[in-house]
Amino acid sequence: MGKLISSILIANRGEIALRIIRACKELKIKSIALYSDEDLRSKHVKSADEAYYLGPPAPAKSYLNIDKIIEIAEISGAEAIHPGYGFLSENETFAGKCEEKGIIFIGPTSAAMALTGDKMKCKEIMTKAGVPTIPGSDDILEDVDKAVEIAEEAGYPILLKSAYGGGGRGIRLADNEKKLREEFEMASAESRAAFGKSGLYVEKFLQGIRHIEFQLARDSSGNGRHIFERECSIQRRHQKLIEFSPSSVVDKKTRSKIGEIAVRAAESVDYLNAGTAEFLRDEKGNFYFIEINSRLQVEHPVTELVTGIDLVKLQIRIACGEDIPFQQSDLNLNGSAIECRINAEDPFHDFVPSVGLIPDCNLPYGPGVRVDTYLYPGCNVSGYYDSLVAKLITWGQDFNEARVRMSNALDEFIIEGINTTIPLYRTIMNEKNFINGNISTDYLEKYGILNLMQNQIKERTLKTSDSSIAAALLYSEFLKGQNPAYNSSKELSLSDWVRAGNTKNGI
Amino acid sequence: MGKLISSILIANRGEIALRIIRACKELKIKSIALYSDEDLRSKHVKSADEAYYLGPPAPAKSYLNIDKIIEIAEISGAEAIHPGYGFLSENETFAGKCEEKGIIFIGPTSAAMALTGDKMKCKEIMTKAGVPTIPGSDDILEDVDKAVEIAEEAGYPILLKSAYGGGGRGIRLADNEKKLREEFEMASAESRAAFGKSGLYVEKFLQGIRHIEFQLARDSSGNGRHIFERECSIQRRHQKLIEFSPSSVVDKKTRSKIGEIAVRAAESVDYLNAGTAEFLRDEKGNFYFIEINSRLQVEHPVTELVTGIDLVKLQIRIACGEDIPFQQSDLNLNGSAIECRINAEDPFHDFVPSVGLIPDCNLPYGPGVRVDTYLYPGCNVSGYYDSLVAKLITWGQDFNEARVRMSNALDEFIIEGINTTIPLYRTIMNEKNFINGNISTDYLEKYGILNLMQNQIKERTLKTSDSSIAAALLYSEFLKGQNPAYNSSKELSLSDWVRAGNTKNGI
Amino acid sequence: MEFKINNLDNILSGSISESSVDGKIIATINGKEHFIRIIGLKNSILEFILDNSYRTAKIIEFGSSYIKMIMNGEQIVLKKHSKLTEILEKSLAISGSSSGENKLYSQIPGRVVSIMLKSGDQLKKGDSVIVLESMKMQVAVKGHKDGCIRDIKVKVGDTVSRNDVVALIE
Amino acid sequence: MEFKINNLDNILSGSISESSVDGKIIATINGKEHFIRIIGLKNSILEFILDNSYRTAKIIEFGSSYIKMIMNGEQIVLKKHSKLTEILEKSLAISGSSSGENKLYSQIPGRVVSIMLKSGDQLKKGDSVIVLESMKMQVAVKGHKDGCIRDIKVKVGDTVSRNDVVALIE
Repeated sequence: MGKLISSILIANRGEIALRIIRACKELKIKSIALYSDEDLRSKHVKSADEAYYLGPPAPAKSYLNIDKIIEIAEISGAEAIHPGYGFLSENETFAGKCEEKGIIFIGPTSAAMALTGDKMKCKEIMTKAGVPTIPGSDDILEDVDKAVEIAEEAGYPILLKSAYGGGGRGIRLADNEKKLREEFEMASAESRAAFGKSGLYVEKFLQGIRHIEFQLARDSSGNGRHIFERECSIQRRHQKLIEFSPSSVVDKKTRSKIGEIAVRAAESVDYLNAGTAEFLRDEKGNFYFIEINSRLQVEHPVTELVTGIDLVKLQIRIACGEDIPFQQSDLNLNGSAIECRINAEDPFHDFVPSVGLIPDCNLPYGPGVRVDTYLYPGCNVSGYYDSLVAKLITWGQDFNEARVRMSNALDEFIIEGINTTIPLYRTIMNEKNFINGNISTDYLEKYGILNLMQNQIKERTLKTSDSSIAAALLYSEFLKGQNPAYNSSKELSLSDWVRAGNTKNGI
Repeated sequence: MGKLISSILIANRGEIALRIIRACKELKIKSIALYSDEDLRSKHVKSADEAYYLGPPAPAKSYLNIDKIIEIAEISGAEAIHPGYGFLSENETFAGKCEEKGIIFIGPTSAAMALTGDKMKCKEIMTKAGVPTIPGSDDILEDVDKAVEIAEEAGYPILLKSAYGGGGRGIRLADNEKKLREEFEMASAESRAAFGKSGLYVEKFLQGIRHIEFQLARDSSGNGRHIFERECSIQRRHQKLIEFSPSSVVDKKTRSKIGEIAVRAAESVDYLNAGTAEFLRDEKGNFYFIEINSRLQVEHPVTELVTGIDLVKLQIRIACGEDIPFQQSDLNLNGSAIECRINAEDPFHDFVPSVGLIPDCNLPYGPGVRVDTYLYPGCNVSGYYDSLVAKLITWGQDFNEARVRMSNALDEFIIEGINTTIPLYRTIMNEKNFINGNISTDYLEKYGILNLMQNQIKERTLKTSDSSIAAALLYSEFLKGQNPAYNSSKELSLSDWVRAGNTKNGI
Repeated sequence: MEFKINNLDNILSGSISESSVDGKIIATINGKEHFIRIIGLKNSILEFILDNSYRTAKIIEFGSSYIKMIMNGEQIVLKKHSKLTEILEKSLAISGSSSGENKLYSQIPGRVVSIMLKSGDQLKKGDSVIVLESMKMQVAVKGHKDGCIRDIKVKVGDTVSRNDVVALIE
Repeated sequence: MEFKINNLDNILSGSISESSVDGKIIATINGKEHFIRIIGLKNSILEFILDNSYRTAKIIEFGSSYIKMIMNGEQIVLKKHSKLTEILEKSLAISGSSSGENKLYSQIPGRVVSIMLKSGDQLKKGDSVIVLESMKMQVAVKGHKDGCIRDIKVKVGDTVSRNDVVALIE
């Protein structure tokens, strides 16, 4: 291994900034953090070797402020920039600016990023490279006959989508030609009225979809590796909640086959560094490429735990021009790992964001437990940034051991002051369809998981009612003792024992 | 796998009680804890499903009180008892009492324990079973000629030891026959004067010794496995401080060979459950069996991290009559793991114990880091029990990655209120002989590690002197602002900004 | 004494039946005797052993007829129960839903990204009035009752805190 | 101002040279200018950024001429330095070692397991006077000066706390 660089500026915040700082410490590279006004007291500022002030809280004025970040990189003498995920991580202008200034961007080249960022172009390249994509039109359709032709080829039912919609708006399902023609006319008219143009395209409708992705790495010598899959089907409104590896529906043969396709996809855009090829898998077991995420993924720890590879250190080494230090055949899938994304959202109230001071928190630990988080007692969860406050990751010899450890670690994880998605995950970890691997991207709705969670909380409250009544009795007795009005009463007051207990225990 | 038991009483305290509680939770077995008056607020009481009061703080009246523990086991309906390490874990009377009462003892049978506990008898059995032991006399020597004869066979230099000595007292080294005869006469006379009998024996003197042990497991069907070695040579006065696996001097062939010897040793005493075969290794690479520790070892997490096996769950399964679920050939050594025993002792003052309230503590975490501990902010470290307050264990793809992670985790580990051995380990993790594997049981003295630690602290203090002076300046300015006498002064007081900063940050 | 817990239907009961000076207490809860040993009370955290099991409760708030605590990570509100309070609560609930509060509060802090209704518009309970952005998510503040918008108190780009009044509905 | 830190030989210096109302300070430490931004002070924990690096110090004790803090897990004692204090300290050190304190304190809490000397015995500095057991280890309390035992204040089986007087030495 050659000489590495001596300093990295981390253009991010929160748990991922801390994750990158840890990698820097292990490689004896100086870590340089950035902070907005909102983040002066954040943990990444405390952990980094250096920290520079960036600007006001709003992302546009701080963590998305390309000019300011480049300026700090030059002032601080940073040799490289790690963008983390989110913010500028997939911004080709930023990557390009780094290239221009001679600062190493720890990620793909701006050219590769431009290709992976343009979904239509990327799909075209993949099709040429023999990577399977979701059957459908390659471009916008002006003609209903063309739509019918494609539908015949891909098979019904088929999805009719508007290029100007988004987030599910304007998606229509047609299960035969007659229906498709009707819907096309309606949708076309609607679209013309709203946007002045039709802009429709069709795509095969996939049932019982699983979202499965492959971790990739490719170095500057052109060596490409896939580092196995992650199962990411537990989602809410297309946001991943839980990820694990290996997937129960990916056997050794499929892993090699789809993994090789993923590597081919990376090659076809001359990809550099770590990335992720995302696929959808239908009920029949067909895999369809959807896109390459050209950055370190939130869920990368799952892969780290089953392979032993430190992906952030690997990213840094590749960015410094080193070759990937392993062959595809060197990799072993060791055990099973699960990640839960702990979000500051209230699962009992439609997942509204929950922000504010964390008076206290208790991080779980023990065999097979890893936490990546920026939380500490007294810290602040800001409404300006992402709701992810912690990632809890567990490892086990098999899925079941990892799952039980996750369930126990969730019980141990206490975050005071805000609502989080922990109760939801406590329910899922013990839900029979999850246990048996009966999952798909509509898992939450299909099995009424939110209702199940509500009912379980009620049951738990009832089960602990003896304890809560006891606490109430003890505390009100204590208050009586504090209140002089009660002191004259002949009733024995508990406060004396509470106090006695405190004295004994050195409080 | 068959049906397991429904409850386990844990006849221990501290981190090992917590470790066993975790295993119980994973297996959905009710955990029953015990506590002395000193431990009412201890974490194992808080974490267990049930907790029973045992007695006054002194071990003899609490955690060593066999009758009381058996009584609680019967009252609570415990189906099994896990003794942890220390206390009653190697007490054959206790194991026997459990057998008598029909309570499953999670450990070897009392019969096997009696054999492993008697070192002379055990050595005899091992010699018969073809297990190499340290060459020397099998019994006490009355005759100097016999001593000379054995010395000729074992080779000089040879150690002359008194059976009535102990802890290094009365050990003499002889490097030729003449010296041996002289020393024998002197030692014999001395011993006769002090104890009324001679009681001398000889043993081969081993140079540059390493202490290497093999983890064992054996089930009730007689299946025996070794679960690789642990290198335990970093010691202070025969107390292990740091353990790791694999050992840099054990190659694959040696691992199989000595591992098989360890299994043979276990078979020769009809050993049951998890145990450890301890060996000494001399500079020439010879291994000599010393003893079997018939319990779960403090350093078992090292083995757990390189094999993925949960040894406590394995213990419980074996005790319930299950067979070991893996063949010897199924085991893979995955990466490298190191453990540091964090003791409440002051390494700057001859390791005197340090006890009391822990106002605050910060446990390290992150990729590859595991902590087994009973510490929490506000807990108490008692002088009544063992000084081990935490075990810090790190994993890496190789020794170096594990070592660097350990070094960083030690930097992160803050324990307020007491002195600990953390500064010593920070020095060792970056000391070149340790890095290069030049270690032996006299490592601390041989390389002047304590002096090195003292010097490094001085250097660090000097290096951070800018920061400490800055802190002093800021704090004294703050005090000035607090004192009305200074308020009239024209000097600007920093306290205003401190307060301004606090307000901004919502304090 | 009788209690109601959170939204559970059951009416539960508890009282202290015996107590000795060394911190050991016998309580009768839902008709069963329980043995309690107090460990301590510090920073509103009450610790005790109930029938050989450790329990802890963090007391958040208390009043003459209720106590709010966190137990096992869940919030528990315990109300003293009596026929009278039940009747009172019911009548309050009825009056609350009919006339109710005019002020519409934001349930979260965030930045106003769009305003859906203007002064004078009619709305039904549940209709979106304004949309806030917090943590990269868009969250609607919805009408808490049927009525007519009298005033919108915020404009696009404003930052609001939790429980700020964003509109008046008549 | 001049400082001495722990047992370092160097004499160090520091003073605040500039300060503005928004919490930014310039200090001159050992001849170099440093830029400081205060983050906060809470529960005796002082947090600040020194030349773009985060620093924290927990203040343990302070007096008119010294300050004791924990920084990076290590205890730092900073003394204001002047020629006068140096002379005073030296003379104190001399008188301290010659006449000194009569009381022998236990440096740790523990149980007395044996008493090595009795009233009237002569001892040299460093001789073991009693042996305590703590955490399964035996630790000797050793004479802090040459002299003669006037009184042993403990008996075998006693429990002593840290800094308890265990003997008087004259």
